[in-house]
This record gives sequence, C-alpha cells and structure tokens, in this order.
Amino acid sequence: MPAAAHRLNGSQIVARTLRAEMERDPSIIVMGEDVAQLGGVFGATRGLLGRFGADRVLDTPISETAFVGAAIGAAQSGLRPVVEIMFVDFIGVCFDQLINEMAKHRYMSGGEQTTGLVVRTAGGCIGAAGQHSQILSATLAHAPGLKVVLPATLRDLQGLLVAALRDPDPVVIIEHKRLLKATAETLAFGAPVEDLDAPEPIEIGRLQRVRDGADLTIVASGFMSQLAWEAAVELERSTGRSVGVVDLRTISPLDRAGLLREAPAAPRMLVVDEDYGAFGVCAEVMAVLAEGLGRDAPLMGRLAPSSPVPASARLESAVVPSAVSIAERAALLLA
Amino acid sequence: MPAAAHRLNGSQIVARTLRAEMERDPSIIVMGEDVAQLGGVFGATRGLLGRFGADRVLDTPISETAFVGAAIGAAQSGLRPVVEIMFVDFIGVCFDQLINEMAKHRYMSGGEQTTGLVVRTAGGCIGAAGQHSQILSATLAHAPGLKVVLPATLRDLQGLLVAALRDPDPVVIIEHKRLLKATAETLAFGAPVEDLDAPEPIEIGRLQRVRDGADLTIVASGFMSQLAWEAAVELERSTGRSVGVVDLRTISPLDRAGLLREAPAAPRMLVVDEDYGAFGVCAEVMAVLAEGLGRDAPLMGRLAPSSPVPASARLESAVVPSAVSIAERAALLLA
Amino acid sequence: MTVELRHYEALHRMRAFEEAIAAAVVSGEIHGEMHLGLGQEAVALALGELRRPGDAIVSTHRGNLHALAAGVDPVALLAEIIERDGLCHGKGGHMHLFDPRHDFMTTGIVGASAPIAAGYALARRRSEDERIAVAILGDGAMNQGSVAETMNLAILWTLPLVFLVEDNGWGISVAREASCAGRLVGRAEPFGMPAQQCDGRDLDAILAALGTAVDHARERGGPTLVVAEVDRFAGHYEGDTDLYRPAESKRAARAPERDPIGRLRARLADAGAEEEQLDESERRARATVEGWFTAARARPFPDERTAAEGVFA
Amino acid sequence: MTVELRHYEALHRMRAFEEAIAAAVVSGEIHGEMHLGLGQEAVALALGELRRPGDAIVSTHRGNLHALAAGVDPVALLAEIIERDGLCHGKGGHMHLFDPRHDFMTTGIVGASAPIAAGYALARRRSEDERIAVAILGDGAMNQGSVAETMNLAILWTLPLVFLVEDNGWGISVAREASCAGRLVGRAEPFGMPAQQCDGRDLDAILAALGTAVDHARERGGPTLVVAEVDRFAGHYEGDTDLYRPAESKRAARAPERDPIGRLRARLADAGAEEEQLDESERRARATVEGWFTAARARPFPDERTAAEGVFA
Ligand SMILES: Cc1ncc(C[n+]2csc(CCOP(=O)(O)OP(=O)(O)O)c2C)c(N)n1
Ligand SMILES: Cc1ncc(C[n+]2csc(CCOP(=O)(O)OP(=O)(O)O)c2C)c(N)n1
Ligand SMILES: [Mg+2]
Ligand SMILES: [Mg+2]
Repeated sequence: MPAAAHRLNGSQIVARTLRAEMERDPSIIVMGEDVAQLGGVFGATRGLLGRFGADRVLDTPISETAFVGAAIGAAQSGLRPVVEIMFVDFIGVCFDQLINEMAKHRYMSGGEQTTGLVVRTAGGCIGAAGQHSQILSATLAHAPGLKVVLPATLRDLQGLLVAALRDPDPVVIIEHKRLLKATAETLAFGAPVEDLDAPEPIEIGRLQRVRDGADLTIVASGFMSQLAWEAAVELERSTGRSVGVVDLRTISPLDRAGLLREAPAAPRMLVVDEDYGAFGVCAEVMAVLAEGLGRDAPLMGRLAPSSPVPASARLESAVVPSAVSIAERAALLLA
Repeated sequence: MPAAAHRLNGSQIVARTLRAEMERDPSIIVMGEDVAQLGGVFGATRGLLGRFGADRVLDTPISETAFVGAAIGAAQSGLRPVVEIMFVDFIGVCFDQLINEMAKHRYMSGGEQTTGLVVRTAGGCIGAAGQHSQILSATLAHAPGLKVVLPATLRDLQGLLVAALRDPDPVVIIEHKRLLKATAETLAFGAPVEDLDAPEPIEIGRLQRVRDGADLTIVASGFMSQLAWEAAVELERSTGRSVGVVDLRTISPLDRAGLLREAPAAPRMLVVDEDYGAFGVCAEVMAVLAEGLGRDAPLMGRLAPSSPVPASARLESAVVPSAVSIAERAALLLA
Repeated sequence: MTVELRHYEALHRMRAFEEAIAAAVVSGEIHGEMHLGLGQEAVALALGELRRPGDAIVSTHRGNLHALAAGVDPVALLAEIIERDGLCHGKGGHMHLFDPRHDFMTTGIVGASAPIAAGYALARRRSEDERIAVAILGDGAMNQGSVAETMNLAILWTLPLVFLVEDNGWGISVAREASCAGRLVGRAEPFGMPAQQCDGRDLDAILAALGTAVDHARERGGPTLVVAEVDRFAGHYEGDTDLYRPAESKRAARAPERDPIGRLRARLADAGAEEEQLDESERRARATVEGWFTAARARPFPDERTAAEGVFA
Repeated sequence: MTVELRHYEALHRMRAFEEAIAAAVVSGEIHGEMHLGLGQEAVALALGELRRPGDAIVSTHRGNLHALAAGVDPVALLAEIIERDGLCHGKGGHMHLFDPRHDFMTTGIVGASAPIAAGYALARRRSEDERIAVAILGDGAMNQGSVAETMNLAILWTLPLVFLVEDNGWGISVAREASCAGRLVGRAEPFGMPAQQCDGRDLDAILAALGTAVDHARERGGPTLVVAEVDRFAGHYEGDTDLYRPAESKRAARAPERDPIGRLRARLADAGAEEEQLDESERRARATVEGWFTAARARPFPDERTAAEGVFA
C-alpha cells in the first residue's frame, strides 16, 4: 500500500475515490444532506465541493424522497448521481422511490429505461440505538432491481464504489460506520488500497473467500466479515479447528454459484449477519444451499439480531454479533 | 355456514367483522383512503360510516405517512385504529412510520409503550403490474416488531382480524385481492364462516396443516395456500403421490415450532410464495428447517417470483405461481 | 387546416383513444385497473403543443394522453396498453409507460412523479439549452409529502420545472374539499413559487397558463405551479361504479358548454367553421385511432419466456 | 419565590442538565450520538409551563429538555441517557424516550414526530376535555414531507395540535437559508392554519406565542404553527467540530443579551432581584441536577439477558 494510502480511513478513501471518478466522468454528481459544505457527516465527500463546485456537489434539504427521486430523474437524463442517504435507517422515508421507482424502471420498461446511479448510505452499530444502527441489507435486496453491496475492507470500499459508478443499474452501497472510521492497520484483513487516483473496480455480484478452513465456513458480509475473521483466528487458536471465511461482498444479486462452489470446503457453515435474522441474508444463503445441494449441504447455523438494536452499549453488544459471539456460536456448530 | 354468510365475499366478511368488533369495542376507529364514503375500494369497510359516524370512520387524504403516523399516536392514546393502506405496494411512502415507529416503540421503550393497532392492506395479483400487485410480506416481516398475517380463507380473514383487533401489538393483515373478491364456493378449502355477529378469533402465530400428505409437503401462505391445495389435488390425481399443504397463516412471528413439527410428515417440501423469492418467506422457512433439523430436514425447493410483476396477463402468469406451476415444480421435487 | 381545427381534431383523437381503451377493458382485452383521461383532453393537448424535443414529462396513473402529448408512438403505446409486445414489451402496462427517446415516463404511485421530474429538470438546468421538465399530478396527489418536498427543492435549485396539476376535483371517491385544506394553487406560496389556476377545460386558458409557466422555466426563472380545473368524465378506473358522485354533476360535466371538445367546437362554429367540416374532423380522428388499434392488435403478444428477465442489465 | 425566579432556576436546571450530559459524553459514560438543547431552554420551559396533565408531546432527536418539560422523572430520564436501567430500561437511549404516563415520546427520525402527534391529537379531540398534543420539530424537519401532510390533515380534522418549531437556523451543517425556500412561518398558510413567529430566546415571547396556540387548540379551534427562533449553542451532536459555522456567530449566540438565561437574568435584575439571590438560584439548580445524576448513577445497568426481549408483548 502506498505510503499516502495506508493512513487513510474509510471515509477518506471514499472521498478520494469519488474525486478520482469525478475527474474521469463529468456526468457524476454528488448529492445529499451535508455532503457539500461539510463534506458528509463521516467526511466521505470532503473536498469535493471545493474541487467540483456547487453544480456537481449539492447539499440537499432533509427531503430524502425529493432528492432520491431527483437522482432517478437525473440518471435517466444521462447524469450519474451519487446520492447519499446519511444513515440507511432513513430509507423508510424514501422507500417508495427506492423499491417502486429506482429498482423497477428497467424491468417495467421492458429494458428500455436505464437508471444508473449510486446510493451511498452508512449502516451498522455505533451505539446510537434502534433508529440509527441498522443495516437493512435484506430489506433492500428483497426488492428486485437494486444491486446491494456491503464492502468489508477498505479496498472493497474503493473498488465496489468504482464498479457501482460504472454499473448500468442502481447500486446501493451500505458503508459500515466502523469501516468508514477504520484505517488499514485496525482491520483484521483486507487487500491494500493501491491506486488512489486511478482506482480499479471490483466486480459486483461475486463473493470472495478470504480465508481457507476445512472444519467450518463462516459466511458474512460488510463489517461482520472482519469480525468473522477475528473469530476464525480465535477459534483456530483455542480449538485447533480450521475455520474459513467467505465474504459475500454483494448481497443482491447474490452470488449463488459462488456459494455452491464454496460450501463443500467444510462440512459445517455459520452464516452471520448484522441485519435482522428473520427473512434476512442468512436465511437466503441457507436456502440457496439447501435447495442447491440438498443432502450435500453443510450443517448450517446462523447468528443475527432478532430484535432492534438497543441503546445501552452493554445491551447492544448482546444483540449485535461480535467476534466473541461469533466464535461461541461457531464452537456450538463444531461441537 | 349460515345461509347469510355463505354468499358473502371476503370484503363483505371483513366489513361485517369490523362492524361486529366496533359494536363490541368503542375504541376501534377505521381510517384510510376511501374507507368512509365509498366503503373501501374493495368494499371491505362498507356500511361502517353509516353505522358508526364520521368520528369513528375517517376518509383520509392521500397522505399515508400522516395517517399511518396518526394511527400510532391514536393507538398510544388508547384508541384501537384500523388503518387501511389501500394496496400494500404503497407502504413505500410510509415505510418509516411502519418499521421505525410502529414496529419499534414497544421494544425501544423497554416495554413501557404499547402500540396496539391494525393495518389492513390489499396484496397480490389482479393484472395491475409492478406497482399494484405485490405482497411484500417479507419486507414487513423482516422488521422486528410487526406481526404480519396472510389469511388464506374467508374464515381466516375473519378470525385473524378479530385476533388482530385484540392483540397488544401492531398487526399487519395482507388481504389478498382475490380473497376479498372470493365467495366460499370458489375457494379450494376453508372452514365455514360461522358467526358474523360474534366472530371468534384465530390465534396469531400458529400455522395450520390444511391437508395431509406423506410424499411432499407444500408450505404456502395467503392465496397461495389455495393454489397449493389445488396443485396438491391435481398431483395426487395425476401421479398418485400424496401431497400435504401447510398454510403459514402468520408470517411474523413465524411459527417455527409448528414448522419443525410438520416437516417430518413428508421427506420433501416445496415452499411457495407470491412475494419475491430472494430474502423472502421461502428462504426463512427453509432456513428454520435447515437449522432446526439439520440432516433430518426434508429435501426442499421453492417457487416464488424473481422479478417484479409484469403488466400483460400472459407475462403475469409466467411470473406469479399458479396451481399449474406449483404442481410442475412439485413434480420435479417428487421425481 | 387552421391551428384550431387541428386542435379540434387532436382533441377528438384523444377522446377516441380513451374510449377505445374503455371498450377494450369491457371486452376483456385489457386486464387490471385502467384510468382514463376522458374530459381532461385539453390539458394534454396544451402540454403537447408547448412541448419541445428534449423536454421531459413525468406523468401519473392517468397518463395515456400525456404519452400521446409527449410524442410517444401511438401504436407502440396502444400495443403496451392492450398487453402486447408494445412500448415496454408488455411489462409496464398503462400505468408504467417509459419512452426514454421522448423523455417520458409515468408512475402508478401517487405523488412519485414530482421528485423524478425534479431530477429531469436538474439535469436540464445544467445544460445551456432551454429544455425543461414537467411533473404531472392529480389534485389528490397534492397531499402526498413528496410534492411539498419537491416544491421546496425546485425553488432552492431554481429548477426548470412545471408542476402541472390536473385538478378533477376527486381522488377516487374523496372530493377535493374533503382532502385538501385551502386552495391547491396556494400550496406554492410558502416557497415563493409562482402559481396559476386556470380552467383546464378551456384550451386557450390552459395554453396561456401553461405557456407562461413553460416560458418561465425555459428562461431559467425556476419552477411554477399550474392548477388546471378539469372534469373526470368516467369513474376513477374503468369498472368503478362511481356512485359517490351525484349523477347530476356527472351529467353537467359532459354538457357541451363545459366539455373541452364542445367548447372548442362552439368557438370554431362561432368563427364560421362548417358543421360538416367539424364532423369530418371528428370522423378523421376516429379513423386514425381505429388505424392505430388495428396496427397495435397486429403486434405479437410478449414472449412468456422473457417474463422474469430484465431485472438487471 | 416569584414565578420569574422559579423560571430562572428552571432554565438553569435545564442548562445544567445538558451540560452534565455533555460531560458524560466526553468521559465516555455515554456512547453514540448526543443532541443537546443548550441555548434552546426557554422553549422547553414555556412548553412545560403551558402543559397540562394529559397533554401529549412528541419530540425529536433533541428532546432531553422536552422530556423534563413533560414531567418525566428526571432520574429515570438521566438513567436512560447514561445507559442504565432507566426510563426505557436501556433500550431507547436519549433519542427514543417513551413515558406513556406523561404522554411523552421522542423519535430519532426527522419529521416523524408530526404524524404521531396528530394521532395523539385525534384521540384528544374525541374527548370532552381540553387535552391537546404538541409536535416538536426542527427547522430542517420542515422540509420533510410528513410535516406538510400532517398540516393538511390537522386542518381537515380540526386537530388540537400545535406544531412547535425550534428554529435554530441549522440542520446539522446546512443553514436554514440553504435548505428552506421562503419563511418557515409561511408553511402553514396554504392550509389556512394560523401561524406565529417569535423569539424563542425570550421566555415571555415564547410563552405568549405558544400560549396562544395552546389556547386555540384547547378551545378546539384547530392546529397552529409556532416558529420559535433559537440558537444552538453546541455542535449538532456532542463531538461535532462545528467548523461550518462562523466562530463569531457562535460567540454572539451566547452573549448575555441573547442567551435566554442572560436575558431573563437582566430582566430580573432590572426588576430589583439581588445578584446574590440569582446566583443562589443557579447554584440550587446545579445542585439539583447533581443530585439527579448521583441518583441515576446509582441505578443498575440493564440486564444483558433481556437485550433481545420485548419485541412483542
Ligand atoms: C401513494 C399512493 N397512495 C394511494 C394510491 C391509490 N390511488 C391511485 S390513484 C388515486 C387517486 C389519485 O387522485 P388524484 O391525484 O386526484 O388523481 P386522479 O385519479 O384524480 O387523476 C389513489 C388514491 C397510489 N397509487 N399511491
Ligand atoms: C429522515 C431523516 N433524515 C436525516 C436524519 C439525520 N439527521 C438527524 S438530525 C438532522 C438535522 C435536523 O435539523 P433540524 O430539524 O433543524 O433539528 P436540529 O438538529 O437543528 O434540532 C438530520 C439531518 C434523520 N434523523 N432522519
Ligand atoms: Mg383527482
Ligand atoms: Mg435546526
């Protein structure tokens, strides 16, 4: 990793990536609450207003329906909007524009209408309780027509964003708050961020195996993949069993072929998610394998919240998977 | 079934049930678009305005966020609102009030706040394309805190509504348009509607086995259960195999114990849904069984739409499960 | 042919178009809900007259006539509506019409047209030309929060956008008075947005009001609200028994002195047009539409094997 | 103690309350985002003075002081905020405060307070008494569609509802001028809703304006909008570097002639109150708050085994 890059946190990498892509593609505009003047509440659009001006970097009122809808119309006029929904928790106020409009225009037009745009939104826990800690990846992925990606590393934050900016379909990137605040050295794993000025895309729709293991596979996404890796290391240390990690990277379209390919590597599988468990990502992964592999499917378990996220830090850590709880649940599966 | 009841369609049964319950409980109010003057676009609130007056039966502007939110505040003031969202497809414009408010007040208040209300909403296909044909049961069920029920019969339409009106939690009833229009004689199965004036509740959170079968179990919900029954009959006729049907009735909270109990009845299982397949009800059912039964789980397959619902009737029937496509898919599993 | 005679024929084409669709619903050729613009033709005609290539129009569930106004190929449009391999290959249907070549689309969600049209306007504001966008809304849609949000945004961003409200006085069964506090034209006031109310049954009136708004947007003066009073001749959808409206008021709406076609006919007659000429115009319009229908019916049905395809590129 | 002296002490209690919470964020006792009402105390105090038992208040992410105004037990409130087994047993935290016994709640979603408050008002309208509901909003929230929808509904249904806007001029880093077209007080006009703007830093001014609105609602005259101009002393949340606001403007906001406490103090002094008496008042306020903190810290932490429980009854 170049000297400059390795000190950057996730937000800074997003900002640098947006900058590089905006230099390349003049049709890219950035819009959202606090993205211009402030550069984003996490700093992920910092510097863009100064570089590209108010015509391409737009602060919006707190009117998610209006500006997400506007992003759709702008995309259908040849622009490439990057619209920020500050926290993914707020999709509720503009959900119609997301699932009934953005997601469906291509299909409903019989392929005539393209709606290429990027929704960036922060997700995950930082002690802010039930309305500011969600992931909602399955809520978004359940609606056909939205691509949904969850970067697990800084390089993925960069590469998936680049891919999204070149994708013909609407792509929602759920950026974990802890990843936005993380630098490379604080993360369990992740390829280095190579080229800040000419970033390479990472293909949307492909999972990645990030760790081999013959006894158990942990499947996760986003920041949970980091915790899964930590849990795997700890499990190997404490039990001597070999634990692999598969990072989904993309939730929609889910990499079914990849899952079917990776599943046989170990006889047991734990699927972990930070989004709610019921009707969520874990269930879909398990269903793909149950349906695709039948009796050859691994023995599967899951770990995901069954309640909203509570406010108190102590309660939060009892609800949201951690490296410790992942390791505990995995140990049960291994027993 | 009493002479009067057996000629009623689903909408009329809903209206009669609301009427009976409103007589019993003066705290019940009904609100929504076109529910008062018109009696609902499907007629499911017909006659209520005349009987109970404008204080208890309120037409609203087309402002779902405002009136769904208002139902929450009213519920928290001791009323029991029955709020109609005309089509479930429109939840997108008030999704925040549904999943961040209604669903979470009990949890976020640590149990101090009760929000007992009923959301009635029509779902399913009647040839009205991508924004007026959805079910979205998993979208609603994925958010912890909403009870979600899908009546499959006229008696369930009645009994689940009664239970919802007496439930301490918010209950969303997705009423299938075809069920609202159906009379008993047009349906494949269903207990008779007994007492229109003193209707009995049906417990929320319990599935029902509606047909025995030793070779394959079809699991479905809502109107799909009717089609599953038809498919089962047809399969038995054409193949001689014995096919059971389990009707989920409640999607959230899902009857996990019931699923684990019913699964061993047949070595194969087909899960059918009218809501989108990915991250949907089928996946959750399969995950519950994969996790709960491990190698003893039945061989499982699913059938559910993978795209939005197209407009043309011919295309629609290629996307949405029918008795024919259910039977075909089941035959594959049996082969 | 004078401009006015051309308009007269165009109004008749629109009426014939919607009536033929109504018949196709009755005959079972079309399934699902169908919302017609019968009685509201003058607004669509004015829109078409004022539209220039590159202007965008985002319409509603009641958008058939706006599609014609936008220049959408009528045969492809009809084919889509009668569930053939049409404008959207059978996937959109009448509520979801998309024609990117004419920067036209509709949505079935009340109020959703406004934000999307704002985006079309945003992209147009950035260019040097005079292209604009039009958001079409019903009176009932004005109570959807998306519209207020978009008005604010449109003023802040000086968007070349016209909010065109077809105020037919009803949102399904609920009268405007029961659903809208205050006058709709006043909804633009807090944002400092110019607003006009006009009789949308009178072609000249709507041409004038909409023209002012369109010019304002082309000159990059920002957004405008135009509330056009119209009558919804039919039920909310085809099949609606429409018993909630007094029969008398429905009859009155169709009276020649109120009907946009009747009014233009009277004016043309006053100006010396021959009855026969006018009747001929109407016949020609009806024949044109019949021709479209015949052509649309010649289109194949969409291929069922493609039904689930095309979710992603 | 005169009423005004009591007010003075109450303002100090509110300030001390928020300052103590700020300190607890710095010390790490509180995790997550924390939004304080520093500078906005006079509005909360007026609300508390005008509130009667049975009135409902639905507040926002910046709702600590409104909770005090609503009569919520300060120790339970603080315990919740410092993540103990408090008002909501550690599950709500400062953005999600629920006290059904005082008909009080807050929401972390901007604009979501308005519809819910309308429901509280609807239930109250049906009863014979004079109970009302208050929806609290920020200036930024006025651009959320939910608010416009609710205003329309509130007029249609003559709801005993007050829309109380704490207009601190900022929505996080975006100044009101950059996010709100027109004057906020004008937002009520299209619906025919009475509206007032007042200086929310001046206790008398806000008492008068809010009092009028509250009386109007109690007399079943319907809803009113009150826009109270205030200053947000601190950043949007504790930890916000707040560099987007000019340092000068932030200093000016805290000047005694603008600060609600400074203003009341000057008035009391003018009216003959002793310096010593006023200082004593402040000391008493701070001691009270310290007592609350001590009591709150004595509460246990919530039981982790209950963390995932209580989704359904
Ligand atoms: C968000 C939303 N709510 C409800 C509906 C159902 N609906 C379809 S059209 C309509 C009435 C619309 O009234 P108006 O805007 O006046 O248009 P009109 O039908 O009179 O042309 C309603 C309530 C919808 N499509 N979308
Ligand atoms: C729907 C929604 N969008 C965005 C946010 C993030 N957010 C929290 S507070 C805030 C600013 C609110 O401004 P204002 O209403 O003026 O209240 P203030 O913070 O000034 O008291 C924003 C954008 C949110 N909580 N909800
Ligand atoms: Mg209308
Ligand atoms: Mg503010």
